[in-house]
Order: sequence, then structure tokens, then C-alpha cells
Amino acid sequence: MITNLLSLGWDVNPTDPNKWFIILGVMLAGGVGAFLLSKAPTSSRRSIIVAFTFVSGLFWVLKYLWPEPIAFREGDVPRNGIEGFGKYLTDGVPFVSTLAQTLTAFLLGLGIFSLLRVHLTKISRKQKDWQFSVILLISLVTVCFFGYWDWILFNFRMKDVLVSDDPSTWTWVNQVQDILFDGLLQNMDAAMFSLIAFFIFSAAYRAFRIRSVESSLLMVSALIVMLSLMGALTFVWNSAVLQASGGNPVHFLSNFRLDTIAGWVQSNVQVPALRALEFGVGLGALAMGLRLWLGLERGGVSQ
Amino acid sequence: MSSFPVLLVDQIKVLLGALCIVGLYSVLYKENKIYRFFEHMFLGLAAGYSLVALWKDTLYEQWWLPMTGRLTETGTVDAPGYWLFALLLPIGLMAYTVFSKRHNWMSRIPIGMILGLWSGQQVQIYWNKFGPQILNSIKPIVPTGTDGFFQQSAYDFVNGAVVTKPDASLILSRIYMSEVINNMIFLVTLLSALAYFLFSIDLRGKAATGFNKLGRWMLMIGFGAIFGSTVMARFALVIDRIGFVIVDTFEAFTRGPG
Amino acid sequence: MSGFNADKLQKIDRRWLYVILIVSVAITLLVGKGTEIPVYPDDSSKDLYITLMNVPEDKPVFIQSDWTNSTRGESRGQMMALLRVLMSNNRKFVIYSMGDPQAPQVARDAIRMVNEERRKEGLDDFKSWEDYIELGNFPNAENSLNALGNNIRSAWGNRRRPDTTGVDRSVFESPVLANVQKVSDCGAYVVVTASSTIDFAVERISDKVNLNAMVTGVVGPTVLPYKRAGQVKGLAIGLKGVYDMEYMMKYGLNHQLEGGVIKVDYPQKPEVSLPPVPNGQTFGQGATNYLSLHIALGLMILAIILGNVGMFVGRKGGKK
Amino acid sequence: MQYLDTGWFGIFVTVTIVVFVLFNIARAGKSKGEIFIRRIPGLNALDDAIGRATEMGRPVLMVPGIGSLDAVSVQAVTIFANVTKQAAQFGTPIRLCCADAAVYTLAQEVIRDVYQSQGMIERMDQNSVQFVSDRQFAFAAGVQGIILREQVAATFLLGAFYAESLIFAESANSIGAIQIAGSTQNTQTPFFIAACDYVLIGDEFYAASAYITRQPVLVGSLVGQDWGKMLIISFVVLGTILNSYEFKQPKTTQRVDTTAEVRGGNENVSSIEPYDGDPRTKTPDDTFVYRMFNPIVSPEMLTIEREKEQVEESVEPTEEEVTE
Repeated sequence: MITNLLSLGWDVNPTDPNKWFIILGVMLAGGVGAFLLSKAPTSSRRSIIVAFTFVSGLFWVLKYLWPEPIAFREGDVPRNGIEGFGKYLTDGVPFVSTLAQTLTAFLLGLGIFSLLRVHLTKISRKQKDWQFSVILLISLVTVCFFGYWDWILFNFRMKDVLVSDDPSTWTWVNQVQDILFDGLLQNMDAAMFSLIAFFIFSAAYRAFRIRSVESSLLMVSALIVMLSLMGALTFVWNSAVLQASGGNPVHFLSNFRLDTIAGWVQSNVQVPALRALEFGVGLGALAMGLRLWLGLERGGVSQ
Repeated sequence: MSSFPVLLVDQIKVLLGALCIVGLYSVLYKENKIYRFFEHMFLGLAAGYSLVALWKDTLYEQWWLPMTGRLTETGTVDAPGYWLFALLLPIGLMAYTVFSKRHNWMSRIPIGMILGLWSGQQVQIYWNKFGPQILNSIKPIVPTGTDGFFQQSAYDFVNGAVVTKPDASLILSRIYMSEVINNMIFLVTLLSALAYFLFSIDLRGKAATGFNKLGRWMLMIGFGAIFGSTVMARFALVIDRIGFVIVDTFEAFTRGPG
Repeated sequence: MSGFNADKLQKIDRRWLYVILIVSVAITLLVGKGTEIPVYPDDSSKDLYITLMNVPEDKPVFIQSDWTNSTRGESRGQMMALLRVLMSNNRKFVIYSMGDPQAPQVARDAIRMVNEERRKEGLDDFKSWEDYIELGNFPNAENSLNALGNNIRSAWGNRRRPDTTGVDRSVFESPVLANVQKVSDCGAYVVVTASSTIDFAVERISDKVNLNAMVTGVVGPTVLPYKRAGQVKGLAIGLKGVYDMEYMMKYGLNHQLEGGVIKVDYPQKPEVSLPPVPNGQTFGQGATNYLSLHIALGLMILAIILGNVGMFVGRKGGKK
Repeated sequence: MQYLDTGWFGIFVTVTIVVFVLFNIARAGKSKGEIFIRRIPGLNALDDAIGRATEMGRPVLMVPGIGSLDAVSVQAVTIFANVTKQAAQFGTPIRLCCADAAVYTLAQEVIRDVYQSQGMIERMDQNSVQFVSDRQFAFAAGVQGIILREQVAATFLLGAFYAESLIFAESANSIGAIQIAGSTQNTQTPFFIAACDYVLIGDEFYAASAYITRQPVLVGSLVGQDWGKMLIISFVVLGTILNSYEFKQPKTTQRVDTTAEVRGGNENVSSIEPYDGDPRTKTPDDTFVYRMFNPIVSPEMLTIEREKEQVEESVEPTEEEVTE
């Protein structure tokens, strides 16, 4: 339970009438802190950023390296400081887990601002295709309006009437939101996604030529897999193999069933090749994570 | 509040869906005004929806409720709030200092925190992800089954029926020469591909460059197999979409109410 | 002269390729309805079928459903095949999403559709709270899985769902989750996904649960190494995986049908013998679309061959 | 107080790799960039691509993928900073399209710094770094539109790409743009190989910034990663030899993995028991290597005494009590 989350008196009782003062107070205190931080001398700025980064990463590193209390059950009293800290770390996971996403969410405003700037500039300067920017803005505002209205109806205003799985209980607002989301947005998603099939078709047609060893290998292995995915073809091939082995399904020739060949390529070449690739990428991510965490990476975040 | 007939809403949705598909597919011919129309509508809807989901799915669920606490329907405490969450607001807002020439360095604080949180996890997950794979890559390369080159079948074929041999499990446990060769191929593929990614070693001599090249070839075979498998995925989607335009649209307008 | 023709073969305008693809798929969908295609299921699909048919009666199956409408072509078929197996065997399940806020809705739709199928066959509905629990979305798969592996009771503790009388109660009071103390108490864990959420599941909980996956053809190859290393027990890949499952649901695995025929055999695991599912519909989206997939793949192979023939003939012509 | 979850071995390997990386970073700092790095062909093409865009007077498009802010995106932005440096000198317009607000924030800062450090801030178009959409296919549609309408001359697709990769690569190919791509997503690499001119495969992506900038920290880290790879290679080779030997030995014991009830909860435990079945050779889980990776946790190791917390009776009635 979240109730045990920090068990340090850091909680706020939701029925407490003073809770807004506490929360607002903390926000203000944070704001004051940020203001003081902005007065930091230029020379210390880099250290401040590195410190924030380091502390944020420290939790997960400690969570990994700190010994976990053995067979710890809810309501147990830690035997010593090490166990106590281990329990503290475990209890902190749900809290720390959401931090990155919440912070990213606060940044979305910057992204939307960028989008608006691009299109408002277009409209105000009557640049080419400015009419389309108007369409963009209209869609944005419409979906925002109905999206929030729908949410308020569902969660507060008509909480007891509306059933999300039963469209017959919906009001016109929910229906409009449904048309915008399910009818337009979702379908456009799927349409864009399925466009790729066409691109794959033309890319394969153009690129899969027996020009070099590399492109030939790529092509042959792709062909084997594609053939093996065609059940009917596999069936015909395998039937032929069965016939060649005199109707004996456990004959040596059964190793040449199409699905067996494709499986062989997959387990003996594809799996180790990808695994090697992943080992390398994993090391790269680990090393880069380390550099970012310790503030060693220049030119990126901590210039 | 009033509402539209459910069937009508469904029909509108299907019709709009089909229109979207046709509109966006038109780019396959060439970039045109219809595509541009749908593209911009798409971007607008997506941005608007992100703004809704921002509060509804992320901030409200992950930040507001944990901060202020939850009540049950009867008004008792379900989960208390934690005031520490309130600090995230000023930290997140520091990102908006990008508009200030003097304080824009502060926008790197939330960015640094996001990266720090990500980095810390890398240390945590490395072994969980790769440990079992390293173990699984370790395969024996000396045969233990000596009564043949290939693994004997664990089955007999008697009078047109497949019969399991009594010692089937023992046969399956032995390693035959054929499997050893497979394991060797596995090992060579793995090692040559890994060696391909050694950047700090200067490769001299035919053997070293050859091994390196082999690694690249093996990677290409692996990529080919991915390509083949992905083709299935993409075609499955386009089949589904064409099915949607033809079948679902048709059904939506032929089916009666309810 | 041959050079001229060959050059054409090499440089077919991409738009023609697109038109041919659309038309032939559309025709196959309309004409080829209800054709049953024989198939050899992949071993990984067989392993998934084995897992699903062997779930202990008293343990719920955890379904992490992370797909949305954009991969409906594969994922919905997978989801429905999975639900059919579980419902047919009367196994309880918990369903939730960690990939996308829209995922719960499409999952609910899939449950509704399978329930409708069951009603048509005269079978009972699967009811929320008693037979299954739908938990909704958990944003950020990495962290939610961390929390789940860490302590399921705290990770899901604040989720409430209406019981049979309509009163909101903690999900751990429901018959589905009552006996679950930690994540390893689930009968099987199935991730239905079109994205890398399967990686996160492998990284964070594969050591704790019987992890299985149903993934799109794109994600499939990246999951295969996990499958071979035993981190993922059963795996259905793409539309072929859907049809594999549907085929085994109809014909069983290492199972002698009437007349002694074994439609799907598994030579590596002779000890296994699984019947078809006891009731309900077996064929679905996989069977409907598999023929069209043949046509599309065939076209693609044909195009590649044509391009290469054109290149070779063209090269010869050029030398002349 | 044991490392029951992962065993000491996993932690040992992770820490060893961390030490490798840090040690080599320190070493490279002293040796002043004398360390060898293999040639990566795709990266040599960066200059050509920018040169061509300059000749044609058309923009260069950069996309850092659709991943959230992590090492992959930071790496992509770092490479783009180098591309921008060159583009700025020639006055070639750039377009950098982001799909994540945090990545956008970072990219905008970094790109502005590049122009500033080159003393050409007036050449920077405010809208050259854009947030397009955080929805995958809306992003794909938007970027495809930009590619086709602005007729970009070169594209750099570096980062975490998913299904949208081919939409970008084929659209750009259809207008004849020169393309350099790289993704840590293996599933997309084959499509880049099919549609792009130069492709960074797997780890080459992480090696890129070290190769371009030759900063000691990056080069040292790259050497550390190589040591890590050699560590894995040596594990595999040694393990193979050991296993080949052990698999010929007769099976005398067998490992049993079960769960045991400890202090009111279930824990995974395992034990080694004598084997008395049909004579046969060892199975994989009998080997030393397997035990290294999967340590044996006996029920005794889990025996522990701990006090229970004194729980105060909650004053507020729970829901059930109210309804009754």
C-alpha cells in the first residue's frame, strides 16, 4: 500500500482542510528555491546540473547494489540500519517510478508551444499553405475542448450515469469525442501504419538485388523466412519431402522441411547475430548511462 | 443531455475512417492537397489529444492524486497524499527558462533529472537482461552421443504409425555431431558478430579482417530474417485496413439497429 | 531488344506495385473467405499453447495488453485467440495495459467480441469481477513493471473495480486476485504487444513469472533470443502466430483426432499431448486473413525475382 | 544479507564493466587521444551529405527518433550538433524534428549553443528545431509532409526508430535525398539497409560521437565497452570449454528448484539432491556454469527472525463495516 510509502510523516491527509496550504506552501518553497538557484554564479552552474542528475540516478543504483532484506514481509520491523535502508529503498520504488514521466509531462507545454509558433507564423505571414495551418489549429482546439468535457462528465459531473463500455448511456459530448478519437485519430494512425506495407514492397523490389555478398545474404534469408510464413507453401513443400522419404515422417529427410530450415536459420544465425548486436548496444547504453549520470559527457546535457 | 442514435455514430465513425484511409493513401500517388489536409488535421488532433491525455492520463493519475490523496466513494481516506510531489511543479517549470537569455541554463536541471533517472536504471537492468542470454550462449561443442552423426530419431515408424521409442528421453538428451556443428555455427556467429563491434582494435592480417567480415555477413543474415518477419506484420496490417474499408464499411451500413 | 524489356522489369514504377498489391489483397479478401489453409505451427507457438492449456485452475493469468488499433491486423487476432483459449478452459484472468492509454479500450472490445461469440455458441459470458478483472492503464511500462515485480499489492493496491453488486472494492478482494500475494502467484503471464514493452517485462519480471508473449511480426525476431534463453516460455509471432494458435485450438497438439490423424505434431516434446479447446469458436482473424497474406507475400517474392531477372538480363544486354 | 535476487555474480559482472569504462576514461584523459578507433564508413559520409545539401540549396533533415529522453536521444542530438556545426558554416538550412517534448527542449538548447559558439546566431531559424507530435504516426505523417514539400537534400535518421522508419526512408528516397541512418532498434536496421545510403549498425551508433569528436571521455568509454565485450567473449569461450567437459561426465546429482514457505510467503529455493535414475550424462542445469548464473538458495539461507510492527487499530471504519 502507498500508505507505507515513506512512513516519515511526509503524507497529507486528503480530508485535512489545511492540505491545500501544505501543498501550495511546498510549491512556493520550491519556487523560492528555484529563484535562489537562478542567482547561482556562472561557475557553479555545471556542478548544480550534475548534482541534480547524480542524485536522481543514485536511487536506482543503490536499489541495485544495496542488499535486499531477506524474506521481508509487510509489517516487519527492520533488524538493523542496513535492512531499514533496504526497506526504505523498496518502499520508494512506486514514488521514484513516476518521476521521469511526470517531469516529461511538464515539458509538453514547450513542445506544443513550438508547434503553435510554427503554424501561427505561417498564418500571420500568409505563407504558402497557411490554410492548412488553420485546419491544424481548429482540430487542436476542438479535440481539447471535447476531450476535457468528456473527461469531466465521465469522472465528475455524470459519473453515475455514464458507462464507458456502453455507448447507449453516452451524451452527445461523449459521442463527438468518440468520433474525433475513435473515428478520426485512431483510423489515421492505422492508415499511416499500414502505408508501410507499400513502402516495404517498393523498398524490397528496389534493394533486394544480387549485387554484393551482403545484399544477397540479406535477400536469401528474407526469402526463406517469407516462404516459411506461407502455410500452404510450407505444406506443399513438406508433403513433397514426406513423399521423398517414403511417407516416413521421422526419416532423416524431414530435416529439410521448410519450417525446419527456417527455424534452423533463426536459431543458429539470427539469434546469435542479434544477441551479439544486443550485447554491444547494451554495453553502449550502460556506458553512456554512466557518463550521463556522473556528468562526464560534455557537449550534451551538461555543457 | 441529449444524444445521437448509436447506429448513426457508428456509421459516421466508419465512414470517416474510410475517408482517412483514402486521404492518407493518396500520398502514395504523390504529395497533394488532400494529403496535406489530412496530415494537418492529424497533427492538430494528435496535439490536442496529447494535451488532454497529459492531464487525464499522466498528471492527474500520477501526480495530482498521489499529491492530494484519494478518497473512497464514502468519503473516507483511501490513500494519503504526499506533499513531496508538489516540488515537481517548480522543477518542471524550470524547463521554461529556455525563453530567458540569462537563466536558460536552468532548463537543463529537469532534463538532467530525467536522464539521471534513466541512467541509474541501466545499471540495474543490465544483468537481468543479458545474464540469461550469456548463459544460453554457452553450448557444448563436444559430442556425447557416439552412435551416429545425426541425432537418432526418438520415434519409430511402425506400420504407418509414429511410435515413441522407450528410451526417447535419453536419446533426446545426447548431443550428436550434427548438433555440435550447429552449436559451432552458433558460437562462430556470436563471436564474429561481437568481434565486428570491437572498435578499438586495429585489424591486421587476413584472418582478422576475414573474421570481421564474416561477422558482418552473419548480421546481414539476421537482418534478412527480421525483414522477412516484418513483412508479414506490415502486410497483416494492410490486409486489415483493406478489410476495414471493404468489409466493415459495408457491414456498418447494412446491419440493422441494435 | 531484350535489354529494353529487362530495363522495364527493373524499373517498374512504384505506384503500379502499390495498385497491384491493393487490388489483389482486396479480391482475395472478398473471394477467399472461409478457405482453410494447412499450416505447420512454429515451435514457439506450440510452447505458448502448452503454457495456456496447462494453467492451474486456481491461478489467474496475467495479461499485459499493450497494443492499440494501429496493429489491429495482428494484435487483435492474438488477443482474441488468447481469450478464447482461456475462456474455453474457464481460467480467470487479469488484464491491464502498460503501453498506451488506448490499450485498455481495445482490450475491452476484444473481450466483448469473444463474449458475443460465446453467446452465439450458447456459452456463458465471462463476467468482470468474478471471472476477470480489468485494471486499466499503468503509464510507463518500465517503472510499472518494476513496481509490479517489487510488490504487487502496493503496485495494484489502489485500483478499485465494481463488484457484482456495483460497489467499488479493492481488486484484491475479487475472486480473481484473492490468492495473489506476489507477482509469481500468477498461473502465466502473457504480454500481448506491438512494442518494446516485452523487453521491459523480460528485464524486470522474467525471473519471477512464467512469461509468455504474443507479439507482432516486427517485434518477433527481437523476442526470439529471449525465447531461446528461456526468459520467454511461449511466443506467438504475428498473423502466422494467430493462425498457429487457432489451428491448434481446433486440432490439438500431438493429439490423435478421429481416424488416428495427428494434424499438429511436436517431435521434440513427445510427452505432451493436448486436445483441442473444449468449446467455443476456434477460427477467427487469423483464418480470415491468412490467405491474403499468402497472396501479398507471393507478390513480393515475385517482384523481387522480376527485379533480379531484369537486372541480369539488362546487364547482359548492356554488355552486347 | 545476501544478494539473493541476482546472485553475486551478476553484480560482480556489472560492476566490473563499470570499472572497465571508468578506468579507460581516466586512462584516455591522460593519453591525449592517441587511442585507435576503427573506421566507421557511414560517418565519413556526413560531410558529403552536408556538402550536397549546400550545393542544392535545400535543407538537411535530422530526426532523433521517437524515443523519450535517454542515452539514444542524447547521442543522436550530440551527432546532430556536429552536423549543425558544419551546416551553420555553409549557411545550409536545417530541420530537426522531435517527437518528445524533453528531447525537443534539449535539442533546441544544444542547437542554439552550436550557432552561438560559431558566432552565427543570426543564421538560426527559430523554427528549425520543431516539435511535430508525440504521437507516433502523426509524427510520421508530419515529417513525411516536410520531406516531400521541402524536398530535403539529405536526411539523418539517427535514434530510436520504430515502424515509422521506412515511411521516412522511402519518402526521402523517392525524392532522391542522400540518407544516413542508424538505430539501436534491430528491427528497423534492415529497412534502413534497404532504403538508405549509409547505415550505422547496432553499437556503431554509440561509437559515432567518439569517432567524430575524439573526445578523451568518449574514446575511453568506447575502449571500456570493448573490454566489456571481450569479457563476454571470454565468458562464452571459457564456459563452452567447461561445459563441453562437464557434459561428458556422468550425472550424479540433480538440481531441484521449488518454492518454500518462509515467514508466511513463498520464496524460490533450490537444492542439490543425489541422482539415482537411469545412468546418463550431465544436463545443463548440473553444470558449474549454470550454478554460477543461477545460485543455489537453500531454505536455511532464508531463515531469519524479525519482529512484527505494532499496528495500531485504525480508527476509521472500513468500507465493509459501513455497508454492513
